[in-house]
This record gives sequence, structure tokens and C-alpha cells, in this order.
Amino acid sequence: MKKFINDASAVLADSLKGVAAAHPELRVDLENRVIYRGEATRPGKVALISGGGSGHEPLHGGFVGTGMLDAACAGEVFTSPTPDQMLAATQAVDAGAGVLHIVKNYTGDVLNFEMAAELAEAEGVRVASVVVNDDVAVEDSTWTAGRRGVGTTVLLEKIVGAAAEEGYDLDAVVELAQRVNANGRSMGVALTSCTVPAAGKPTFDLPEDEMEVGVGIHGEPGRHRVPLASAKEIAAMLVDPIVHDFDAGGLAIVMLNGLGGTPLIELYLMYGEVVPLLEAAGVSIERNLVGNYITSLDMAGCSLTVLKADDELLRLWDAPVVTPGLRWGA
Amino acid sequence: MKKFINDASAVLADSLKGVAAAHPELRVDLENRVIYRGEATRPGKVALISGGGSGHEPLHGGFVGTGMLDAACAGEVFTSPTPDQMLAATQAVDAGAGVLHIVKNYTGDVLNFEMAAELAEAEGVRVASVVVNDDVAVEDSTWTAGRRGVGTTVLLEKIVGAAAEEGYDLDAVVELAQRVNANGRSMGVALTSCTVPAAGKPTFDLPEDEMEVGVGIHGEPGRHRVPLASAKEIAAMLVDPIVHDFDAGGLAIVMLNGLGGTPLIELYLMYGEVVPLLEAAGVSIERNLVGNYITSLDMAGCSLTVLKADDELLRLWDAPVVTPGLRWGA
Amino acid sequence: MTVAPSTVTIDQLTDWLRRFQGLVAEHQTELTELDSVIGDADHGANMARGMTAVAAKLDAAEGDGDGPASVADLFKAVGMTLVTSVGGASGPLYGTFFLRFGMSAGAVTTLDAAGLGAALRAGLDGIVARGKAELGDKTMFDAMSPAVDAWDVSVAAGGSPADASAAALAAAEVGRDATVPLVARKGRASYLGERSAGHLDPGAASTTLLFRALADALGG
Amino acid sequence: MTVAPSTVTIDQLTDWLRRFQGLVAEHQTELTELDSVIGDADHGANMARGMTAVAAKLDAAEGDGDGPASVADLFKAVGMTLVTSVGGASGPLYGTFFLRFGMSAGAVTTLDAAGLGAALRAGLDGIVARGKAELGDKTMFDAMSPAVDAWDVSVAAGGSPADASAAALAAAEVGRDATVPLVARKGRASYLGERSAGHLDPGAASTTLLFRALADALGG
Ligand SMILES: Nc1ncnc2c1ncn2[C@@H]1O[C@H](COP(=O)(O)OP(=O)(O)O)[C@@H](O)[C@H]1O
Ligand SMILES: Nc1ncnc2c1ncn2[C@@H]1O[C@H](COP(=O)(O)OP(=O)(O)O)[C@@H](O)[C@H]1O
Ligand SMILES: [Mg+2]
Ligand SMILES: [Mg+2]
Ligand SMILES: [Mg+2]
Ligand SMILES: [Mg+2]
Repeated sequence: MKKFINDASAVLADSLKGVAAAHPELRVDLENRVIYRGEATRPGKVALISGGGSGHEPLHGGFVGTGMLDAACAGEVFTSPTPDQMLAATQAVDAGAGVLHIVKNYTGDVLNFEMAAELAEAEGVRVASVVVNDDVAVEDSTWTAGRRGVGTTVLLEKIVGAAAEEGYDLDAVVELAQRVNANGRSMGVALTSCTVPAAGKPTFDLPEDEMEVGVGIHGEPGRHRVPLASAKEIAAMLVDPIVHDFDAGGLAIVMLNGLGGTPLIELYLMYGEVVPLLEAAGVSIERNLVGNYITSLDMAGCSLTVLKADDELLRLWDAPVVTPGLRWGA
Repeated sequence: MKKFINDASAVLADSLKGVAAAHPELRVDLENRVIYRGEATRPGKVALISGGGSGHEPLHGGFVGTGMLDAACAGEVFTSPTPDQMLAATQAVDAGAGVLHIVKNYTGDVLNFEMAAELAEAEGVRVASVVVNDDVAVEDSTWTAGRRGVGTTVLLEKIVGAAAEEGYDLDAVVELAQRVNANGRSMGVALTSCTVPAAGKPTFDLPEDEMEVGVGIHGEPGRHRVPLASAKEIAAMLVDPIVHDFDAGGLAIVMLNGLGGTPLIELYLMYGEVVPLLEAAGVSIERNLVGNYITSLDMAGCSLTVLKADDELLRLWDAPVVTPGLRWGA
Repeated sequence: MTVAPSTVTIDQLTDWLRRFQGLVAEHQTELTELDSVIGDADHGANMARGMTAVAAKLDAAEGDGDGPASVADLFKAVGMTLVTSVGGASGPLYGTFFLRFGMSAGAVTTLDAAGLGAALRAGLDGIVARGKAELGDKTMFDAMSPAVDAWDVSVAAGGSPADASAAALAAAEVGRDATVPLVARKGRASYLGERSAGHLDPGAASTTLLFRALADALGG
Repeated sequence: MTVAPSTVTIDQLTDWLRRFQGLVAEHQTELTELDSVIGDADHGANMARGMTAVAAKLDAAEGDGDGPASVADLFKAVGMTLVTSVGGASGPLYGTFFLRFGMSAGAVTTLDAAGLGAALRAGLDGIVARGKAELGDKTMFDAMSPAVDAWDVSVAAGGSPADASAAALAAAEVGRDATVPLVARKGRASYLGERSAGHLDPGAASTTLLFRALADALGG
């Protein structure tokens, strides 16, 4: 395993120290592993919390700041954070208007956030949750744990964060968050496995001439293993399942996301390949992101997210955001 | 070779198509492989051009925009662009106040920019050049091609870009650029080689338990091969050669840069390790960047840049910048 | 022939936990490898982190000189430690198991075989309440449910805690191995669909270690 | 015994360029591999891209029916094509070589051995003017300089262009191989310091192909 680490079991703690040093504008609670905005929540503003296993950076800590999250709870690598962290964060950011928990749909995340919400409600904090489940790679989702929460999470945190900043109340924030989730779809492919520090070796072996289609963000194998394909062919593997899953036509925000080990030159190349396919499916790309936003450690791969948009979503998208991972308008 | 590409010889052209699609606010001349700002240079503003081999994204194309570059010329992967591209860009962005060429110190880049400058001068454009050579890994630089231009290039493009935006004239811009270069030092390490698409396999083989110290950004081997070390030890390998090379004490802007294949969680971890070492050397870190800014394709590795700063440099650093790769204040 | 004791002491239950910690540490790599194949390669690290925290808690309590006042106190502390140190799916699930176990056992210092069986069943129900797993979903439930059933059957037939724990372990092993051919319907492995078949569920493996530790502690 | 021709025609010079393109294509992987060891793994791709563009230019001119009017025109076009299609260090260096070669040769359609030698020397001087390389810096200069010297010596001794090209090729090969032990002082390999020793310089290898092509074209 070749990584910049001291000790596989201290990766998260050591990395958070770096986050704290790099971002004096944020407040990092190293004890509870929670990243907060520098200032307290504005009274009356709905607070947004997310969190999950680490290894997906900049998600979630990199999205804490004006116009996006109020706090992010960091779990161990690929392991949901715990209810006590979430409770601490929830109580700290509540400014009377309630707190939204943004949860990616994984059993661990759901269960831990559920426990945290119960505890917080018992402490008198109004908590609502949205569970993001946008991954079309998970096909038979009805009788299972359902679809994974992946790329749409980033777009949701941005858009709902802007709404909270604008003064939407908790009910409106929840309604909006559900709408964003319902309108987002993602699909991912991997060229290599990632290596979980505590495991010390790649999660799976992938021959030089094969790739995994339909991967999530936890180094899990995908739904299918296929021969390595050209960027053009891979673009179709990303676009097709999305446009077959829902009517993707109309205005959209599109994200071509890197999984951590793929350089920007390839991500732009992939973006150039997906655009004509999306346009052929009637998607009118109004805004886009190309880069590493929700990663899977050092995995070489990418994912495509299509979020159907409307004027409200685009307005909220364009609103100022000041976070380490996304910044504009201020 | 596992990459998102169609054809090894079309990587640059295909990737630029993606850049054009992703950034409607920029103008991408696919023919000449030049990325321009969307609007013409403000009359009287000194124009800034950079360029170099591709594979270092977001450098340089990702730094085109308000407050930074006016144009970036993209060469083939790891190959300097050609004088005709540079000439076209120089003529296009000149708004009467002259053009600064920001050149990284590689024989190819220097020779091609020299030819371009000669051609542009012949066309009546006032051209000045600054050659960035900040890489302390190159030790015996007196009788050789000298030191490589690496991380300081990013900081220089930002700072000098802000100065040009503020109205500095060509002489002042050149003086500032030389000052930034003189005050910047960088050092890099690699955990893996990168793979040049046209070569189809890693540039060098590195056993699982070894690393290269003193690498540049072209997948070249470093100065020394050493056993794989802990993040703390690696931090010392980055900091020591820099603080021994010049008196690093005082105000500084520090960049902990990823080489392309290293995820953010590790870059933050490394940043957390270099900070105390720099502080012990008297460096007062006023601003910082942690992320992928000047990369070497998919190489796993990182580099550290220390730029001694003063009030003027910090003011210019804080000035608004709106580019795909760096954005704040607007 | 010695008659097996019919009650289980709080010290034996503490021993169970310590043995579980030991087995998890011993099998950490194996659990993570199972999770690499159909999950995210962290089950060993998760369980080891949690049980190390539990052991540290037990050490601290012993160091203070005062052990837990009751089985309820002991397992509440264990459950909370797991909930706050593990995360992932296994943290709330094992945490709830021990919390409910303790609540069922109550403010006692010994349990008879039936009482321990009731506590195990309460823990199992807690896992279902949280995770909604059913038999055949390819989860820890597939090992734990037959184990708790076997405990009850053994006790109903007059078995001692030692007998019951041996029966429970045997049933857990069978249930664990039966997860191999299954297509997962809960947890991360479900994302793999058909590709999850042919592999053992990591949670079923750690649950089997839990019952092996119990059998070891009770002499079963 | 046939007497070797004493002049070189523009068709032979065109043949030189085509043969050089062919050799570069044939040895592309090898050139890149040399550059992988002490450079940035692109010399083969750079030279192949450039010479493919040159060949396309020659094809287009032939297709138009009108070949180049003079050696000067031919090599100006070749030099400019390299300068605008290669980039890197080799683009301006080889580009300048051919530009200066053409300027020295002038508006002629044949060259005698001395004239061709003067053109080669002008090209070589152009490389030095741009790149400031000296003998022993471990660059293409280390192959080209002895090759041009050998050409001159052969011509002074009454050698035909064929003889001179054979001598130049032999000298280029010796010069190329002599780069192996050197510590580089120019180009990317200089960043490696001592680690550059023990490896052949890629530019010296491509320059040797240039002289092999010349010898092949002139029957040397
Ligand atoms: N809904 C559920 N009910 C019961 N057990 C479950 C459920 N979901 C997952 N599990 C168990 O949890 C185990 C995985 O635990 P672990 O790897 O620690 O957490 P995570 O899946 O969050 O990484 C699975 O092997 C399975 O036995
Ligand atoms: N200053 C110089 N003078 C002469 N030749 C040089 C000089 N610098 C580099 N070279 C030659 O250029 C070759 C490398 O060319 P190439 O790989 O195409 O360009 P780059 O180094 O820009 O990647 C070297 O092997 C060397 O022979
Ligand atoms: Mg996990
Ligand atoms: Mg090059
Ligand atoms: Mg797991
Ligand atoms: Mg090269």
C-alpha cells in the first residue's frame, strides 16, 4: 500500500488535523470529528448536517461553509460516523429552526443517523432527514437495501444549502431536498480498485484489460465486469442506464465526477464524450461540474450525475457558496 | 494502460473538447489548442499567457479567467506547445500594453516561447517573459538546464494575474513576476510513476516499498530512490531541502499540491505534517492551498511550495479570481 | 460426571465479551477480507475498533475496583461503547443487540439458561427492529437467528447453559455457511445483486465468533 | 567499378526525409523508452508526430504535381512543419536544424558534397545557437557534431557524398554510444544528476537515425 499516512488506524485523525490547519475559516472538532462553519448558525436559519464514512473527500467536510452545510460528521474510512458525533453536531448547529440530516442511503449511515435523530429529538431539537438514493447501478432495489446515495448528494447539499441560507423553513427545505433527490440519477465505473488503509491492499483485483461497471464510492465491485473500453463506449455505459431510468429530458445540472485517482485531463475528456449523448437524449445542460467531488479514496474511475433542474434549482445553484470544495459568488 | 481515452494520440484534442463543453465562459480554440477568456483583454491591461505540455491540469488552462491568465497554450502531453500556437495567443490577447509569457524552465518550453516571442516582436507586439525555476530537487543547476519550474508557477499566475488586472504596466508586471519566482521554492515526491498515454505504460517501475524523492511534473524519476516512508518522514523530505535552500522565515503562502493520483484525504494529512515543520523553520503561513493544482497525469505523489510573501503579494493573492481551477471573491 | 452449573455469572458474561474481543482481533483480517469481496473492506477494522473500546472500558472499570453493578449496567455500557465507536452497519446493529440484551437481563448479577436465552432473543429482536433483516437476506441475522433458536431448544430439553451455548454455536456455524450461496438483500452486498452469491457474509462470520466466545466462556 | 555520383539531387534529399520518417516510425517505441529512463517518455511520439507531418506535407506537394522549387524551399517547409508540430525540446532544435540547412543550401536543386556539408554544419550551428549544448552535455549534439566533422573529413579526402554519409553515420553511432556514461548537463536528463549516467540519450539516438537515413538515401 502506497499512501501518505503514518498509521492506517490514524488516517482520519491525522487528515482532520490537516483540514484544521488548511481552513482556519472552519472550526474542526478533532475530538468528535465534526467540521463546522467558523461562525454559529444565523438565528432562524435551518441548519444542514451531513456526514458519512471518510475517503470521499471533498465530500462532506469540504462542503461546509456559507451556502452549503453547517456541519459534517466524519466517520472512519468507508464507515458511517456514530450517533454521538451526529448528536453533538445537531445540537451545536441548531438555531431554533430545526436541522436537516442529509444521509446517503447505506445501511450504516441510515441506522446511525436514525439513532442520532432519535437522541436529538429527545433533546428537543427538530430534526428531519433526507436519504439520497440516486445510483442507477443498483437495479433490483425494491427488496434490498435500495439504491446507494452517490453524486446527487453533492448537488443536493449545494442547492438545499442555498435554500436554507435564503430562509426556507424546515418543511420547505425537506420538500426541496426530496425533490432534488427524486430528480437526480448517477452511474459510476472503475478502472482500478481503491485501497482501504486498514485493509492495506486493493479491495478487489482488476486485470489490466478489464473494468467494473456500476460501482459506488466504497471500493465495492460493480454490477458487471467488462473488457476495458474506449472513453466513447464508457460514456454510453454511463449515460444509457441514466436516461433509461427516468425521463432525463429538459433542463439539467450535470456532474462528471472523478473517483480520486483519475486526473482532470481524463475527466474533461469523458465530459466531452457524455455531452453529445446527453444532448441526444434531450438533456439541456444548464450547469456542470467536472472534477473530484465525491471520491472513493484512490480509485481510478468516474461517475456521471444528471439532475433535472428548473428555475428554482438553477437559481439556488447559482447562489453564492463559500466552502473548500465549491466556491463562487463570494 | 487504464485511462479514459479513445486513442492515445487524440488525448489532448478530445480533452480540450470537454473543456470547451464544460466552460462556456471560456473560449477554446480547438485548432490552435489555446484556451482564452470569454471576453477580449481590457484595453490597456497587460495580458498574461502561459502554456506548456498537457497532463498538468488544471495548470494552465484551468487558470484562465478574470484575475489570472488571459490565455493558455496546450501542448501534447508533457511536450511544450509550439511557437505558432503561442504567437496566435499572443496576438489575440494583446491590448496594447504588452504580453507577459509565463514559462516553466524546461528546454522545450523555453525554446518554443523564445521563438514565439521573436515572432511576436516582429509583428509589433511587446513581449516579456518570466521563466519559473523553483524546484529545489535540482541541485547542481549552475552548469545544466537549471531548475525546473513547478509549483510556484500556480502562485505566480494568480498573483501576477491580479496585478495585471489592477493595472500594473508591463515593466511592473515583469518585476513582480521575477520577485515571485525568486521567492518561491518547491519540492516533490512520488509514490508511483505516471503513465504517458502515448507510451502506454508507466514511465518507471517503482517497487511497492520504495518512493522517488525530488520528482518534477513529467513522470521523470527523482533525484533519489528511498524506502517508502511515513507521512511524517516524507514531510521532512519536502520541508528540509526548501528551508535549507533559502531563508524561508517570515510571511508565506504555502501550497501542498497533489500530483494527480493522490486523493485529498492524503493531501490534507500531508499538509497537517508539513505545517509544524514549516513553523519550526520560522515560516508564518498566511495563506494556503491544498489540492491538485499542478499535476503529473495519474502520478501518486505530492509537492510542497513555499512562497515568501509580503503585504503586496498577500493583497494580490486575495484579489478576486474566477477561473475553473481557482476561484474566490466573485 | 460433574453437573454443569445452571446459572451464568456476570464474571462469565464479562469473560464472554473478552473472548469475543480476542476472537475478533484474531480474525480481523479474515473478516475484512470477507467484506472486501462483497462489501467495503472494513468489517474487521470496525469490529476490532469496537471490541477494543469495549475491552478498554472493562479494563478501566476493573482498574477502578468496582465492576458493573448488574448485567444491565454491563451491557448498556458495552452497547453504548459499540454504538459510539464503530459506526457503519455493524455499530448500531451489535450495539442494539447488547443494549437490548442488557435491558432484558435487568438489574441482576446472574442469569439462568432461560434468562440468558431471553436476553439473546431480545438482542436479536433489536437487530431486526433496526435492520429489518429476514432469514436468507445474507446478514448476521442468518447466523444469529438459528443460534438463538438452538439455544431455546436446548434449554427446553433441559440443557445447561454450556449445552445451550454449544448448540447455539453449531447452529450459528451452519447459518453462517448457509449464507454462501445466497444473493444478498440487505447491506452493501445487495448492491452486487447476483455477484454477491458464492461468498460468505462477513457479519454472519463475526456473529459466529460471538457464539464461539459464548461457548468458550460457558464451557459449551 | 562505378564512380559514385558527386552531386546530390533534391529528389535524394526528399528521399532522405522520407527515410528518416520511416526510421523514426520504426524506432518510435525505442526512442520513447530511452526517454522514459532519463526524460519524460515522449521523444518517440514527438519525432513521429513531426516527421508524419513532414511526410504529409511532402505527399501534398507531390499530389499538387509541383515539388519544391529549391532545396531552400524544401527545408524551410520541413523546418517550419517540425517547429509547428513537435513542440518540446526536439521541435525547435530539429526545426532550426532544417531551417538553417535550407538557408545555407540556398535556391538550388542539387548540392555537391561540400555544399551539403556546409548545410549540415549550418544546421548544427543552429542547434547550438538555440540550445547552447557543448560536447559531452549528453544531447543530440554529441551525435551530430562528430557526424558533421566526419562528413567534412571525408569530403576533404576526396570522398563522394555516399562516402561522406557512411563516415558521418559511423561517427554519429560512436557519438551516440558515447553518451551512455555521461552525466547530462542539458535537457531534462540534467535534472537527474548522477542518475542520468549509464543511459543512452534519446536525442542522440534520433540524430543517428537522421544520419542513417542520409546514408541510405545517398548509398553510403
Ligand atoms: N439490515 C441489516 N440487518 C442485519 N445485518 C446487516 C444489515 N445490513 C448489513 N448487515 C450486516 O452488517 C455486515 C457489514 O458490517 P460492516 O462491514 O461493519 O458495515 P458496513 O456495511 O457499513 O461497512 C454485513 O456483513 C451484514 O451481516
Ligand atoms: N539544450 C539542448 N541542446 C541540444 N539538444 C538538446 C538540448 N536539450 C535537450 N536536447 C535533446 O532533446 C532530447 C529530448 O527531446 P524530447 O524528448 O523530444 O523533448 P523534451 O525533453 O522536451 O521532452 C534530448 O534527448 C536531447 O538530446
Ligand atoms: Mg463500511
Ligand atoms: Mg517532453
Ligand atoms: Mg463493511
Ligand atoms: Mg522528452
